[in-house]
Amino acid sequence: MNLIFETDKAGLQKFYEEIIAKFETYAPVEKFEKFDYKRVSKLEECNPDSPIPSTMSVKPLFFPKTAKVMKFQEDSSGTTVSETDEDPLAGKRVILGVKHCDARGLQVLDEVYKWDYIDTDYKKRRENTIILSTRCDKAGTQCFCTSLDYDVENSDAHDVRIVNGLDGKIYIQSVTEKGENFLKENSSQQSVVGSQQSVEEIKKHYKSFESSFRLKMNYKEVNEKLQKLFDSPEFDPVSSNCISCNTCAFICPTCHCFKISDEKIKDTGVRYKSYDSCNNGYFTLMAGGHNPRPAKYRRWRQRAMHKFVYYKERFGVNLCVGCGHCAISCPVNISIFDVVNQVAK
Amino acid sequence: METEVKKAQGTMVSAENPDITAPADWQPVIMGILCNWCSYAGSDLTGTSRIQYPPNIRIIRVPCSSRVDPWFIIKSLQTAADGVLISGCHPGDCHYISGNYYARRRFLVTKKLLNFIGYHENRVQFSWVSAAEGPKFAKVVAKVTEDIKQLGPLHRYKKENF
Amino acid sequence: MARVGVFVCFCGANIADFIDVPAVVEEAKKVKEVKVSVLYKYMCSDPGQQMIRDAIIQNRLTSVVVAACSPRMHEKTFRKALSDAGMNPYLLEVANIREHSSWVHQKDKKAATEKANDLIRMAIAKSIANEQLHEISVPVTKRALVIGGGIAGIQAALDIADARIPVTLVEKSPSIGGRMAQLDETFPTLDCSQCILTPKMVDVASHPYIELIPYAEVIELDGYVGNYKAKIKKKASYVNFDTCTGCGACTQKCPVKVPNEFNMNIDKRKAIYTPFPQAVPNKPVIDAEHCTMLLKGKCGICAKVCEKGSIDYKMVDEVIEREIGAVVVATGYDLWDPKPYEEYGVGRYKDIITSLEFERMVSASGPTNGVPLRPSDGKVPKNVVFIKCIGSRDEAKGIEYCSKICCMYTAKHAILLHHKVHDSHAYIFYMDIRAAGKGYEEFVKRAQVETAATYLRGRVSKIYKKGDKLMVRGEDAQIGQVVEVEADLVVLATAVIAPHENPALARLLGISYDKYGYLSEAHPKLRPVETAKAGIFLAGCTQAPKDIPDTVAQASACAAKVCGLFAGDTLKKDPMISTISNEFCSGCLNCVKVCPYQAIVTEEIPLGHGSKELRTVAKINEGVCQGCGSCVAICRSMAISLAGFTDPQIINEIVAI
Amino acid sequence: MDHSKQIQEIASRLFAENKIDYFVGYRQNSFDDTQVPFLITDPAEIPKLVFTERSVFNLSNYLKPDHTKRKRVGLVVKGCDSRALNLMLTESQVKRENVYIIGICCEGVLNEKGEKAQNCVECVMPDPVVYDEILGTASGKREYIVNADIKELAQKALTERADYFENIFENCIRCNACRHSCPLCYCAKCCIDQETSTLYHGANTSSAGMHALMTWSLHLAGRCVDCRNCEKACPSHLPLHLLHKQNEMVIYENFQQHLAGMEKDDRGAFYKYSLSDPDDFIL
Repeated sequence: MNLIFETDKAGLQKFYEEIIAKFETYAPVEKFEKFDYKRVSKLEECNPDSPIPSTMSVKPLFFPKTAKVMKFQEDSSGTTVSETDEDPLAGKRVILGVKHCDARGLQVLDEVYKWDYIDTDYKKRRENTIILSTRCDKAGTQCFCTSLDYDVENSDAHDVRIVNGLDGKIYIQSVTEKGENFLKENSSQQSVVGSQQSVEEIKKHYKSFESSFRLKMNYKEVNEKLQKLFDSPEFDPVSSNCISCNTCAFICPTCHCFKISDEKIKDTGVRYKSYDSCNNGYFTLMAGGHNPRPAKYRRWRQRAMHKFVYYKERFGVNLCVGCGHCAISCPVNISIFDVVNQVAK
Repeated sequence: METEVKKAQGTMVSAENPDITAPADWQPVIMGILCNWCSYAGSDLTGTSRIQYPPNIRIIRVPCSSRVDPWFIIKSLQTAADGVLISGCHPGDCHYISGNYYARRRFLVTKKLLNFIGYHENRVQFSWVSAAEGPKFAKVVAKVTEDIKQLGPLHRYKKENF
Repeated sequence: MARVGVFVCFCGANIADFIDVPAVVEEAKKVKEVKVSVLYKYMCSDPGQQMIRDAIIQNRLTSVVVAACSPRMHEKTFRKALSDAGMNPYLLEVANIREHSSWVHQKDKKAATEKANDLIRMAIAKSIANEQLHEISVPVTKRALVIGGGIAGIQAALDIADARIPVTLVEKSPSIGGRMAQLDETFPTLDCSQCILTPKMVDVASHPYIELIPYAEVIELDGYVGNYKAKIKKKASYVNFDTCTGCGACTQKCPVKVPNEFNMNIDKRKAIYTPFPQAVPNKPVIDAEHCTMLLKGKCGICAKVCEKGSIDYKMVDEVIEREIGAVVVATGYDLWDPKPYEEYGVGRYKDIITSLEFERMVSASGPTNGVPLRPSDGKVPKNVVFIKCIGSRDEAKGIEYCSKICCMYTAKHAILLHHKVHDSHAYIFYMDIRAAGKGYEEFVKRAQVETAATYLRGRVSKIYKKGDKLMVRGEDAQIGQVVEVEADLVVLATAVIAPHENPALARLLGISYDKYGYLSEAHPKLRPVETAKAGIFLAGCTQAPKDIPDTVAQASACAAKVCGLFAGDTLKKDPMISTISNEFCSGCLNCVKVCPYQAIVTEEIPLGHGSKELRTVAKINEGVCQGCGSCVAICRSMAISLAGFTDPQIINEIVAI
Repeated sequence: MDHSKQIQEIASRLFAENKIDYFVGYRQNSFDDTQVPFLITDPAEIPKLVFTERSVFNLSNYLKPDHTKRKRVGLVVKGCDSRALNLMLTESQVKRENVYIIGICCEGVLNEKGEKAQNCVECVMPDPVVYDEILGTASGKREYIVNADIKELAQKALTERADYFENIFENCIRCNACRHSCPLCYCAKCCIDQETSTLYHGANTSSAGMHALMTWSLHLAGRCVDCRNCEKACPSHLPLHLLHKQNEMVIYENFQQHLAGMEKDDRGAFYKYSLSDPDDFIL
């Protein structure tokens, strides 16, 4: 399972180019000074080493911001429902440059998607995708993935990992069986197969990465404290400058709420499934007019507790993966890290 | 260049999207939104006078041009329409005193904004047609239809083809 | 689930010849909601309507689409048919496939048919979003307010009151009578103005159904047709009208002399005065701007001589309220100031006067006892030059329109001059003679022949002084030569203009006015008496220049309109008006600003369910709203919807093709 | 432009005199030199208040009832912020007696790269138009400058412009951060989110994005004060100012040089008219 190749910059480029030529490939593409995962046909179009603070999550490739659920047609005999056109994300594909935290997000999402109702679209997209992950060299200002309940170093959320060793070499390592098979088939260009030394190098790289974190917390303690802090008054001040937009949820690699809506022209229509967010005031508004979460602090409590307590209770994994995307994108720089730490202080 | 070639070959090319073409006999759909008191009455007069005009326009009646929210235009352009014509009373003639003055401001800003984001300026047109101007209505429709025919089919932002 | 019936009309050959009607009927059947789709030769005929009625009942239709002629033609007819079948009439939609398709695409049957299909589809889609609407009934306060006590106001008030409807007549000056009271004789019959007007004025004062409020102004009007509330400011007169007998002792003794505006400032009146001897009410008022007692606290003679003790220097303005159902506006006209005619020496030469000044002089009760006199030396003039169109029809200096009455009164003045000064001669410079009216042309002839007035067609270019005479230089266009007339007196027929208070009054009443300040009628031809605001009517020169017969006719028309409005106990109103959802209204109140009828008011509602805190939202006044939809389009929170043209209805139409 | 000390003093005074329930200012971020909006109810927090050229947010946004609950608020505003506040006052969203305004004569704030922000370079009114107390030296109204990006885009071919904007609308994730960060988007429920409304697009296609952003910008046409809170909030970094500046330019050039929020009781260009408005674009 631990197939390791050693290569250099040029080799990695070649490796990528080969993949892009061979597979339906997605990679971070710069749009308006922000990187988003798009279909690429040339390596020049994208940057697999995109910096984490300005890279959007890979979530939309599995759970798109909007997706067709079904089509319908009306005529004198009534309404006929039909399947949508082919899912554009369901084909065999490779994603380059996925960050570790982002990939972990998918693993977390799997839990909710495979529980009870199985979302076949999601399942298909997951199964048909090979994830090539680039390990960050240095933590971003808002990163705290190492402080959570998963092992970033030995994460198996991605299939293949690429590490820029401190020795100047680049290591390509398979993590899963899928990854190993993939590497076997697509590594004709790679000359040197790595040794025990490479493993050490990768470890060293991780050590230096781990020491670059600004944010660190004691996950276990926070989790335990939060469980008892549902009524904490601290939720109010920490959320006081929140403007109740949906940015944090839409940008988050693990938020998975959605709404259903129909779009109709003439007598044909499509049913869509699109993002929704618990952070806007009317997410919980009921038909009778009652709203259990009218105030900002209640919505923030829900967000923080769901990320750090409820999901863990329900599925055994923490929903927050510590990527810091929400804090980076938040219009008023609220960080969920600060929120949970302040409440659990 | 490419556009010219395609035109020569007898196809209509979308002004906003050179990749989109239609056969030479393609007919646009134009959404007409008319105020009840002047332009709708004027269009009725065109009918009673049997003045002929191109059949591409589909007419919606509203009480006053000031009832026209810019998103009627946007929605029309997103759905079937290749162009929109909105018509109201001449300045000073508004049945509701001042409706068309407010409408005029919105129309100008909307038209310029639509042009700015990439709609040809002729896609959305406005006219003042009084209840007595049956012939003018026919002329306006003929002009707008011809203008929009020249622009070819509208493709951008159309709701997905189901 | 909507159940729509589609009824396609042949309209004889009008539709069937140019549209494939059976195909259209079949096409309509393809729409999911359509339960019945049929055709008939004449849908508007009785059997056609019966067909609709039967289908409604048999198919339990929830809305009806009639594809026929323009809704402006037969919408009412078909609504009635729906109503007769027990269905709400507003569930009808008309697809206009005649005026908008068969008649205008006669050369292309295929395209016309396709268009008809689309129009019907749109109507079906719209009808699905139609809601049941009910006529609005509004209670009526049966009292009319007449603003202005000139002949228009007097006539309107009398006619309304004669129908036993209470009237409140508000006049801004101390007496009613208006401009007509200032006139000597009236064209074309030369009856004495005072003689025909005074009895009417007295009638007003004594009429049991008329409440006369002189020396007062309307300062506020709230509400809507049938339910207005007017605030009237009674200016302080400093004389208690209830006790004053009108003996006139005070005016005689008052030491302060003031130019007399009723006599065009030719003579003087006192600081306590009645405007003219026949004034109604015949009670004096104190002119606070000139009374030394009020200004400096010195004098008090009037109070001393008043036996009844009616003088009250401490009186203040009083505001009273009246609930009324309709308003007649009859504020009359002003005269244009001819100052811009500098080349005539207006203002420099005393012997150039205006027509109304001349009118006052020739009036038997006027300042000169009926004899025209030169203001410069008090001599009786022999040669008098009348110049018409001073300000009228003059885009450069005055106004564009024709003042309508000057041709006639100038002819009258020529005749009157001849009556008063037998050896005089009148010269009249004119642009055109406009004498359209019963007996008018004959009257002008009379001036030309009987009085031998010299009519000179052309403009006067200059007036200059030569000795004590005025030399009037002008063109006689008929002979193409410059002529000069030596005049003792020059009379300028100055233009009629709208009262300068009109714009302010219009804003206060919520009606519109044109660029000259005249109040606007609802339709120049078919609704010349109504304004765009229901329940407010116009009489006389406040709408446009007109002579006495036209004014009286319009005033009576106003009275008829008011009586018609008050005929029932409630008013019925079209339900196609706006409504505002409290839930969505953000209270920005921009709609209040945009509404042309002031139909939007504010309301305080609880902040949330059961909350004591309040927030302000907008609310439609059903009685006033005319349903234009201006507010709907500017409402950013989409809190406003216009019945009959709601967003879902229009959007359904847009997405139906 | 550092007014931190003065603001702290004023805030303490206001709390001491019991004139306010909330004070809204800025606080330094712990990890870099950026700032965040800071709402305080406790005078003990006053020392954290700062104001420098990094104080970029438009704090008028916090006058929405969701944040300060219609209570009495002390508030720091720059020129553009005060124009937005002026409109909120005119549109009855805030009671004048409920807000104590500390107006700053702004010298321009910095963008993420540390340069003077574009809207500050093009600013027409750096001084507060409504205030109770004013800090700094007023420099007066400036000449209106047409936005450089607008000019550049207007030069481009229609198809190129269309591609550019389609890209924007496609990248919009409809998170509504723009709307929520705009002080003038205070509707109880935005028309775009009313499920019962016909404007509602649940789907998030480029077509729906276009519809939403166009409707939004037209609702702000003649009202937008160019504070660019929306653009700063956008997680996709979309150049949202283009839409607003385009409208602002058309309105300025055609409707008596109208600029939003400059005067008291001015409701914006769409709520008034002039008989001499351009008519030549109408057939």
